[in-house]
Order: sequence, then structure tokens, then C-alpha cells
Amino acid sequence: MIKHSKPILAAAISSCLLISSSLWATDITPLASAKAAPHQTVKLPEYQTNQNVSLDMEKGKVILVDFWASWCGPCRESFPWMTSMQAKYKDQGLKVIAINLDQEKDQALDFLDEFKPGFSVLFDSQAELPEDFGVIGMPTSFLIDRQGNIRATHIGFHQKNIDEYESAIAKLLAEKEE
Amino acid sequence: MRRIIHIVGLLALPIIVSGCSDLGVKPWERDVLAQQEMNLISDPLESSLDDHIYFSKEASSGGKGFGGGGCGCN
Amino acid sequence: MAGKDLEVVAVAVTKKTHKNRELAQLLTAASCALISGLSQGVNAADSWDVDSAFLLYSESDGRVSAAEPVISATKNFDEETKLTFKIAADTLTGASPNGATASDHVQTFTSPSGKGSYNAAAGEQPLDDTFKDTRIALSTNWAAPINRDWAYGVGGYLSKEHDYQSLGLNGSLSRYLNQKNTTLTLGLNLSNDTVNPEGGVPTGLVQVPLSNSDSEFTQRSDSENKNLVDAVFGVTQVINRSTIMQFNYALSTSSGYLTDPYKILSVIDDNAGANFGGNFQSGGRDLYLYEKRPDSRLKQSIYWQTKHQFENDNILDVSYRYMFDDWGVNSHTIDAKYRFRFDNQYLEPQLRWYTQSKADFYHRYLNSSDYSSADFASADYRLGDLDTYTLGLKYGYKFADETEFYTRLSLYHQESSGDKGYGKLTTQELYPGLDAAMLIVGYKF
Amino acid sequence: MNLLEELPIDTSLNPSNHPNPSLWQVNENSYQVQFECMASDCSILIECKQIDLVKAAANSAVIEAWRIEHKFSRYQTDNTFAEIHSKTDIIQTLDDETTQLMIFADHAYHASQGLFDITSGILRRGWHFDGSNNLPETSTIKELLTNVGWAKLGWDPSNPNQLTLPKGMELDFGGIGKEYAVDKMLLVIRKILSQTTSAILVNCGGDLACSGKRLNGESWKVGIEAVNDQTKAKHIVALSSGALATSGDSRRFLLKDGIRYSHILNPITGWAITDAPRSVTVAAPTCINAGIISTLALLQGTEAENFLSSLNMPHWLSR
Repeated sequence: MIKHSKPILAAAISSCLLISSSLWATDITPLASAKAAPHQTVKLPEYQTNQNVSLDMEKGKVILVDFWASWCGPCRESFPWMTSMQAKYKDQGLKVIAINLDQEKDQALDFLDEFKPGFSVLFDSQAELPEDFGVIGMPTSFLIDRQGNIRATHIGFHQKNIDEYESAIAKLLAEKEE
Repeated sequence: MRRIIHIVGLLALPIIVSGCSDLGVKPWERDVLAQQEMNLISDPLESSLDDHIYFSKEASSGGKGFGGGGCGCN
Repeated sequence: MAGKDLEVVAVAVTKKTHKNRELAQLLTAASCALISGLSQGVNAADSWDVDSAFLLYSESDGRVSAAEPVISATKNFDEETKLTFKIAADTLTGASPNGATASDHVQTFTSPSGKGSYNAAAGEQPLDDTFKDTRIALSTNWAAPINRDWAYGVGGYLSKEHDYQSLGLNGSLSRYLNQKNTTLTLGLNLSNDTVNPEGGVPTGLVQVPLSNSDSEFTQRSDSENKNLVDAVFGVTQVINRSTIMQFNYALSTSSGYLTDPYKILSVIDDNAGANFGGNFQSGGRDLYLYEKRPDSRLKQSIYWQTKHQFENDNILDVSYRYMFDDWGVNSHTIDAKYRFRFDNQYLEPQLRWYTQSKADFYHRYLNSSDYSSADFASADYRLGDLDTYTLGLKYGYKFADETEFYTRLSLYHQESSGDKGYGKLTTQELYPGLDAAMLIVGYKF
Repeated sequence: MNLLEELPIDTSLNPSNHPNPSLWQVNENSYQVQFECMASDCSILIECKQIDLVKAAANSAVIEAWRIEHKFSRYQTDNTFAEIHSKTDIIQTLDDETTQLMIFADHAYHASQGLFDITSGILRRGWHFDGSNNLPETSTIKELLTNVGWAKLGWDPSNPNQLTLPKGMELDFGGIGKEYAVDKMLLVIRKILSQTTSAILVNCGGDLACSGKRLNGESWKVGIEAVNDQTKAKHIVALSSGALATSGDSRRFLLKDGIRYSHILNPITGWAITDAPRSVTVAAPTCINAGIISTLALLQGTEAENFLSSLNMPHWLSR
């Protein structure tokens, strides 16, 4: 496994060298063809504060919106990673918002109790958002730029791809503010 | 009689396959199916022990399923 | 003029700023690629799941009893990538029917090795009690996704007992459709088995000799082979939030030595007279022939399984299998389980019913007038008309650390039926039933 | 702060024969590990309830730092650095880690338009930063410059693990080694403590990285060393995520005709940078990132302030 992943990584990094202006192998959608994130004004209750918050309240930040549920194994793996991303890139303007889709809220609460997320968690128990975002697997995460456009989508959470996820975040953070 | 059963069985297959597109759930509605108990073979070891007994006591064996279900995550 | 100059300077500064920003971006990303990239080596949060179980199987009247411990360990590389190793051992002891009919006199049978003999009392089902075996089986399987739409699995197994070896390879390919609500799976299994029976491979439909000094023994080959190819095509379909269904079609071909080298048939005297319906005499003793089966078999089956979880969390698991082959065996199997779930415990009654029709060459016995014209014959009750019932109850307990203990007791009942014979044979019990109990204890951690 | 114990590390994992690290208790559930590495006093602060995990993490981190130190040290004869330099003018295959560092160095070289160049280490042979006024001869520098230049290496990003090192040239990972080690230590500790709640700060002589806020929700308070008075902290920086690195020349310089020549050398001219800030501290997501930006800022000389403000990265500078 370990032996296997390094050449892949090396290949990923060297492949991005071919693109002169950019270093990233990730599939960042160019601004021109990016779509605005849907439902930015929908207010959902936040786990940490019990306040109703919406995505547009964080406009100006790079937002990682992650759709998850307590019964989903890969979601479990992604939690520590999202906590560390939030901590690492907070000062650069990253906001991680994980939207919970459990239909039984108790299960979500038990999960959150165990995993103690270091990022914002919203409850969408009526599943208002995922359809229009185009969630096709669990978890699915969307990277939204400072202008509110969806610029990258990751389906699932794979340890072997975390450097790619992080590069995408770093790139969007570095994009200049307008 | 036997032939008829064969034909009925084989006909049922494409019907089931084509009928599938309307069935199913959204990715976030898989909470129940994600339970380990909802795997079609939830106890592989127990099933293999049963199969071993029936294999040595009856003329028919095999043909059964493989795992399936699960959270269908990503 | 001065204004223009300022403008030029401003543009230059903006350009420079822009360029520096790009430089910062590039370095941030390069740093992150360097650090997070090399983190792969420390990252593998792989875990092992171990599943273990122990089976005790015991037939009534002191016939076969078996003990089988089995343990499997799965290394989870991620949610869908797994490597499984499994090891099983079993020991069998006791007696099993040799195929001969009961008789009105004491019957003496040559043991399979030809080195000794055993008796069956008058009116009793002849059982070969030289039966004793230990088997070790190893298997391994690797399953992984190819991409979001495809997955595959490959595996191999090896099993060994003193008179039988089996070596197999298998592979499967799955295609997910319709947001993973439908899965198509194609599985293929190849196996090569070697039989090296105690005393060598007997010649089919030849009289069982008195001892291994007989030429029938000395001319035998040591071993025979058989090859199996199984293909399964399956559709798994999510019906709704709490129901999942699977439908399979399987084709299985076997070729080579498919006979049971330890099974024999009685030849019954159908000449009118005092011995009508009694054991036919040949060479001054009861005539028994080694069984013989065709050297190929094509089986097909259709299998359907559904699992449904009710509002109260209880789970119903029902399956049906219809199988038929070119030996003339038809079978139906219905298996149903209902799991009552409590907080961290469950209770699961199980019911299974199986019925099969006999193979074309199955004969409970052969007749003295025409036994020599038979091409194939077997008196193995497992190829005859057979109904079996299993009634079981399983109890499981899940600990807080997600380990699970379970135990199950099942009672298994077999009923054979068929031709009742003629003359003296009609007074013999030709189709004795069988009762067995199975106890499984398992622990998953 | 109480000394709890020494953490014994197997000598085979301590190639440079450092003293064993020591484990101190700062508070309940708060520990500090002190050790030496790369000529700096290093410390690791860990807030965590499970002391056994703290020890395991500290152990692995120190071993990792010492491994990196030894691997790229210019003063060893049996390490990767020596091995690379023993094979000149032929194609050699680099290991994964060195390859990744080369890729990084390549990006840094291009992004800085040649100002950051890991082949420039040999220029130091012409410069002796002893506070005196002995500038090198122009001819000496010119001579040395013939063996400086990233582009002169036989190295191609499309085949990054193949290197042909021309005779006379030298690769110097010293400029990024300490920051790299800090990032790697943090990574190792995070991994070991991933199953539990913890807060981590790794500090090697002012180059530091943290895992996030402290367990009480506060930021880490980091003092940046002042130029003239090394005992008194000048700036207190609140660090709640990411890393800090400082570059400067407070102790190493040449002074001639009132011009202060910093120990930072321009690899293009071979000449020391004048009018560089005394010290530049930069905050970035990773320590190696902060380190390279602060080094590049020094290389800008008088333009350092403008350069830093155009990057939009938090920074602290003293002249």
C-alpha cells in the first residue's frame, strides 16, 4: 500500500509540472465555467451554536461544504482531516461546513459527541440541499470560492487523495480577492 | 414442466434488470441499508459453515449470492 | 504628465503585486505538496477485522459428528478495499451409509482400503464406520474498486484432506448503475480437485472384492481428477430505504471423476423363488457393486434473496433457489430468517426447507436381471428423492466496542423416499431418515 | 515545569549522537519535550491526556528530526548527501524524499526567478561573516559562480528522480531542512495522536508549526526574538494555526564602509545582500512555506517590506 502510493503521488506531482502556470493536478473548475453554489441563503441549525446559519453568511471565505451522515464509513475518516484543514487554513480564510444528512438526529449527535469536529456542522434533516448540489455519494464535498462558486467536487474520502484535496484548498485560498 | 420453469426464470432476469431504473434511494437515504445486518450475507462465516454442511448432505449446492448492500458510499 | 507617470507606476506596482501573489500561491501549493505528499508513509490507518466461529455437528444414532473451527481476518485498506484470509479445519468421525440396503441377514463389507471388513446386523442400515477425516482449508480474497462504477475481486483457495485436495481460483467483476442502486456482478470460479481414495480408485459397477489382494485392487490407479467451472451472473437491487434484493443465475459444470469411491450398491435377486427380494449371490457371497456416475455434470440455478427491515428494526431475510442439472436432479430451497432486534441483542429464528428429485441414475438397489446393463448407478441417498428441514434459533450480543458474540442451535432433519422394493426387501427400511444437530458459536472482533 | 524523565532513543536512530530528549511536565495534561537538532534547541509542546501517547509521539518525532538532519547533513560521510555528491557527472537515481525536495526546490527557484537556488551553498566559501570588513575578491566570487546555478544541473521535472550532478557543484538542503523537519515532526505527532484530543506546537530555534489552537481554545503565544537584545522577546505573535519561520542575520554579517552585508547571498551575483532587514518572520500554512517566503523577503533587500505586503501573508519584520 505504502509502496504503491508514492509513485502515484510522484506521478501526480510531476504531471502538474507540465501545466506551466499552475502546479495543481486537481480538477479546479475555471472561474469562467464555474456555477454558483445553490441554496446559499437556506438557513440550517448549527450544531455548535444552535443558531440558524446559511452559506452566504460566510461569503468572502473559501468554503468546504461536506455532506455526510453518521452511518457512512468514509465520513468517519474525513472528520479528523477536516478538523486539521480548518485549523491549518483558518487564517487564510477557510471555512469548513459539514452538512449532516442523518434522518435520525440522535445518531448524528452521538457521532458528533465522539468525533468532536473542529469545524461548523449544520443539520439538514429534511435533505433540502443535497439534491441541487448534486450529491451522488457519501460523503461528497464541494469547494466554494470566495465569490460563492463551486470550483471543485470530491466524491468519497480517500486517504490516498488527501494531498490533492489540500492542494485544491490551498489554490482557492491563494486566489486573489476581488 | 422443467423447461417451462427455466424459461420463466430466464425471462424474469431482464425484466428485473430493466425495471430497476425506477427503484432505489438517494445516496443520503442509505442509513438502513448501511447497517451491517442489511448486507445480503451478513455473517459470511456462518453461511460458509452452513454451506459446508448442506453441500455434504444434499445434491444441490452453490448458486447463492455474494455480498451486497452496504452504505454504497461514494 | 505627472498624473500619467503615477498611473504607470501604479500599474507596475499592481502587476508586481499580482506576480508576487502568484509566487506566494505557487510556493504555498508546492510546500503543501511536499509536506502532505510525503505524509503518505505515516498515513495508513489500516485495521483488521477478525471473524471466528466454531461448529459442532452431530447426527443421531452416533453417525457422523464433526467439529469445525474457522477464523477469518480482513485487512481493510479503506471502505471498499479489503484483503481477507480464512482458515478452516474440520474433523469428521463416525459412520455413514455405504449405499447397500438393509438385509434379513448379517452383511459383511470389505472396507474401502481392502485391508479389513465390517458388518451390518440383520435389518440394519449398513454404515461404513471407517470414516474419519481431517480437512484444512485456506482461502484468500482481495476486493477493490476500479473506479466509481466498477469493482473487482480475486481470490484463491486450497483445501486438503488425506484423500482429497482442491485448488481453486476465483474472480468477480461488479458494475454499479443507477447511483449504486443496481449492481451487476459476474463471478467466475475455477477449481481443480484430486481424489486419491483409500485403497485406490475402484472400477465402477464392478463387484466389490473380498480384499486388497484381488486384482480389482492391484490394478487401480491411485488418483483421479475433476475440474469445476462456476459462473454466476447476479443483479443486486436496492428497492427502497429498507429493502434490498438479489437475483442470480448460476451455471456450473464439472467434469472428470464425479463418483464417490466409497459408495456401493446392493444387487437384489429378482428371480422368483425363496430369495425373491433378497441379496443376489455371486461367487458365493452377496453381490455389491461400486457405484458409477457420469463424468460430467451441468448444473444451473436461479437464486433470489430479499432482505427487508421493518419499522420496528426487525429484519426479514428470505431466499429461494431453484436448481436443476443434466443428471435429472431438481431442487427447491427456501430459507427464511427473521431477526428480532433489541438494543444490543438479537434473536433470530430460522427455517429452511429443501426438496430434491432423484438423479436419473439413482437406484436404491440394482436388480439381478439387469444390473450388468446399467451404464451408471448410485445408491447414494443424496442423489435420491430427498426432503430436508432445518429449524434454528440464533442469539447474538453486541458489545459496546462493536465486537459481537453469537450462538445458534439448529436441528436438521432429512427424509428420503423412493421405490419400496419387492419380496423380502419390502420388509427392510430402505429410506431411513436422519436427524442432526448443529451448534455454532461465533465471535467477531 | 518538572522534569519527568529522559526518553531513551536507540543509538542506531541517533546517528549524530545527540543527548537523549527530556520530557517535562508543564501542567496537568501539558508536556514539553526538549532536544537538540540542527544546531538548535528544539521543543515540542503537547497538550494531551494520554501520557503514553505523548511519549510515543515525541519519540517518533525526535527520531524523524534526527533522521532528516543526518540524511542531508554536509558534515557526514555515510549519508544520502555524501552519496549524492560522490556520484558526479553520471545519472543517479534519487530516493522519493530527495526527489520531492528537488521538485520543491525547482518550484522555489522558478517562482523566485533564480533568487532561491539550492546550488548556491558553495558561495559561502568566499564569504566569512565574522563581523569584520573583509569582503571577498571579485575574482573569487566569479570563480565560485561557475559552479552555481540550478539550471546547470542535469535534472528535469518530468523525470524528477534522475539527477546528473556536474563535478564541482553542490546541493544544499540546509536552507529548507530545519523547516522541513518541523513540518514532518508535526505530521508524525498528529498521526500518532489522531485518535485522541490534543494540541501540538513544534519549535526548532524559532521555526515552528502548530496543530491548531490550544485545548483551552486560546492561541499559542510565540515571542519573536528581537535583533539587538536576544534575551527579550520583541513581538508576541498569537498563532492559532499553521506555522512561523524566521530568517535573519542578527548574528552573522560583514560591515564595510557603513554598509551592512547580510549572510544572505544572491545566487545570481554571488554577492551578499545589503540593506536586508535584520529579521523577517512569516506566517504560512506550513513551516517550509513560511521559511521560503522569509528567505525570499531577505533577498529583496530594501524591497523586503513591499514584497511582503504584496503577498498578503502575515509577517513581522525588523531592521
